[in-house]
Amino acid sequence: MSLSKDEMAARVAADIPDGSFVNLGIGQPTLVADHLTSGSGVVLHTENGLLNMGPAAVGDAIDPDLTNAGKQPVTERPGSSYFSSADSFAMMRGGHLDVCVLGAFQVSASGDIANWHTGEPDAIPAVGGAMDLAIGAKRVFVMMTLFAKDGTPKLVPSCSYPLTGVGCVDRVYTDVAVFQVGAGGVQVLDTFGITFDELAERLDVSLRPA
Amino acid sequence: MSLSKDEMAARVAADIPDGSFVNLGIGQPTLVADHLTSGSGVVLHTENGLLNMGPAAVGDAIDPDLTNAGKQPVTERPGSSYFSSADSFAMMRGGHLDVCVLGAFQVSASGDIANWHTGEPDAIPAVGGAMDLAIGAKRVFVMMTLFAKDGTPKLVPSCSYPLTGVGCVDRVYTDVAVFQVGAGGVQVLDTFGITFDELAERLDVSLRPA
Amino acid sequence: MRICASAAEAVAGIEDGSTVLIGGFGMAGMPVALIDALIEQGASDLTVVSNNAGNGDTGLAALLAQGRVRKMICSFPRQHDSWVFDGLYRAGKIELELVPQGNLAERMRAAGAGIGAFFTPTGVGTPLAEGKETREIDGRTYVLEYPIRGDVALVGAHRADRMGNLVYRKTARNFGPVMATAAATTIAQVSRVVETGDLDPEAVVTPSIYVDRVVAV
Amino acid sequence: MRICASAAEAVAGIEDGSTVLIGGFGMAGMPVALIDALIEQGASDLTVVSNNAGNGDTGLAALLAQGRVRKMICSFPRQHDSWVFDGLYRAGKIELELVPQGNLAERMRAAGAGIGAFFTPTGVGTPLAEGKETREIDGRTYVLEYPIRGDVALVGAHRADRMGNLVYRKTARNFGPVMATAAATTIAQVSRVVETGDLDPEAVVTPSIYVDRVVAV
Repeated sequence: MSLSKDEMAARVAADIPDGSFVNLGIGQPTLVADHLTSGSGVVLHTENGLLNMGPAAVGDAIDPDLTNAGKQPVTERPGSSYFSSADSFAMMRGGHLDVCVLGAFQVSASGDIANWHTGEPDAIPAVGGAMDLAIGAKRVFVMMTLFAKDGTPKLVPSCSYPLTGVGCVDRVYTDVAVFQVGAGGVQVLDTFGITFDELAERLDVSLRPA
Repeated sequence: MSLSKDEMAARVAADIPDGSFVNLGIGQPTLVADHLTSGSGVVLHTENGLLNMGPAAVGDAIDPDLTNAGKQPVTERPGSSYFSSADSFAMMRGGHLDVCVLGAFQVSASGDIANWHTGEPDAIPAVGGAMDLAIGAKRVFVMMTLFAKDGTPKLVPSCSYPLTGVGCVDRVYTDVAVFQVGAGGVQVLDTFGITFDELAERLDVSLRPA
Repeated sequence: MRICASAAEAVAGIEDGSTVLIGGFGMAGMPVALIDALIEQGASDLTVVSNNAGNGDTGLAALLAQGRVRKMICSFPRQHDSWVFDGLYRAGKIELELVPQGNLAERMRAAGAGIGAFFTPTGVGTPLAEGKETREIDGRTYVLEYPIRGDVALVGAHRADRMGNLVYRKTARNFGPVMATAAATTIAQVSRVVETGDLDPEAVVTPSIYVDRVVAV
Repeated sequence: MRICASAAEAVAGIEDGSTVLIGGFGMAGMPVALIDALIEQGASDLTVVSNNAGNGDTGLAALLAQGRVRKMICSFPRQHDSWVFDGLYRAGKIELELVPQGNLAERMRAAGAGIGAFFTPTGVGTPLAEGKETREIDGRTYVLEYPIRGDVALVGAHRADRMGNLVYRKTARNFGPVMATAAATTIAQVSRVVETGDLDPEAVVTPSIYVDRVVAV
């Protein structure tokens, strides 16, 4: 059985080592937070300037001065710290985050990622912190469905969409499989309701078994 | 009559506009602080990380965690702020200080300054923040005697000592005269116990009267 | 440093053609009163540097709607409520320089810190680095980026003292501190001005040297 | 992050040949207990990066006196009480890389911030820029400087919480915050470890992400 979004998030969370400093990209990656146990010691970073972010704020806890990168109200945990955008991106760019989880339109076999622009001529381009996150964290995990709605694979030999970063993705977590990508090629680490051979047939990249 | 060190310091202080942000280099320039009136609103910066430094600390006010750039105990004034060395030198390099007052071995007609190294082969070289101060402040004032003990002038056509900064000095305050230096050449702004013609004779640089 | 009696007084003198840095991440830290005063003040042909390009019909979006901004430099103009910018952009009525958020912050940091240019790994190999100088250093490729200086910065802070020291509140801090260092004139709106000495010197985020005018709103 | 029971535990594992960043400006912010523990620990052939090159016969000077430092990178080795360094230097027994203080701080900032290199105006036209790449940008000349990375940073702070967030005290802050960002392993000595939540999140200077080991002395 392929995984639901929530199951994918749980699968990603299970691979985040205890005590890691982690940035969860906006959109689906945000779900990963729900699957990090309180005892894990994982510390969440939000690039708008907070380390040790807590869960979404509700009711009276909503404070317009305290949001995540998606501009949603959040909370702070004990032991948090606030800093400016310059300091926050220095932290990201400097390689201090252990893991960052991003959504993507496409990931290439060598770990390129495209997640900021569909390339459509009338689209308003917007990049935010995506390029900084893609190249900054020690390990970059991508979380996406493996196939677009029309069935075309999103794990590709080479991205056709405009790139966010080059050779920076380590792992790709999808609804039907988990892949290790990068200079060493693509390895299938796990499958859900699909066989290695079926994957190999539907993808245009060479696969190695785990 | 030529000026004493204290009178030189008073002359420098008189030329610092009210409300300026000022760094006083170690040594003689420190004396300038004694001649800034409390109503002047001048804010002193020390490059080891404090804005709005107060006078030297004495007695019980001495705190090993609160020193100036000369490592002497000082005090803080109300409205001060502490910051790291990286932030402090960003402030200096970014051109935010209005005035910096430095000592010097030599200043050239075009505003080069040499104040960190005599060039002697067995000297231990040490530069500290001198090069950052020389190029950072909006206006750089030098305070020095005009002649060395052996009578050689310290305002020179071109520095023979290793440089601290190029073309960065605006004014030179000495015991016998005040000079404007820089791309426009040397102008004598004030004399003390010496005539313009005597100055012109003893210095190897072209002088313009005020 | 001047404590201003009104936002109008605080933004007086901003000239046509200025580059204006505007703090805020979405609405957090957005100096809305100063932007409203700038709309009243009338300066036009502006280049605006801000992380986003306005929300709804107020604040920065209202400034854009009045056709007063020639060029936006930002990282994320596309938001669910950024229809004013979207319309101008699609109509070819506004220029956009899109900058990755960290490069945007670092380019202003360079302006404030006197750095002439810097090699950053962010954006390498992407369309946002096209045509820019690159260099391999210690086996990694970097792109050369230049400072972004403002004529004016409009910053939303929490408290100021009477010397102009600023503290911020939670994630509303965001771009305020770096913009305050990067502009010739920095104007801060705060919720309250306190007496000099009332802010902890260890906790001041923007030292007074960076602040030219303050208004409590 | 680990709270260590002793300075010896905190410095365990520092290897021969390491680059060690040591905070402090003169004695203010100097992590004396960690340096003493490093002397005991025995690592040698070190490159030490610190603003000064030791005072008197204790701390960094004692480390130098034991011949454990191959190279000093600093801005101001010459002090009235720096006889240990002076002797080693005159005897040709230690290498010195002299760096203007602001470039020293900025090069470590670059290491911590992922900047590959930067153009600085400091030192241009002086012997300390000789042989380095220069470039004119907007009419001003700059010299290209590269990051200084540490294997280890030894930092003297005021308080830590149990997550490793740090605050400093007055001008003892100096190089601690930037060094904490620039080393693979950052070790802080503090006067007291407080409970998580006891430091004001608005006033934390070094966020916990930069700190690996803490010891109260």
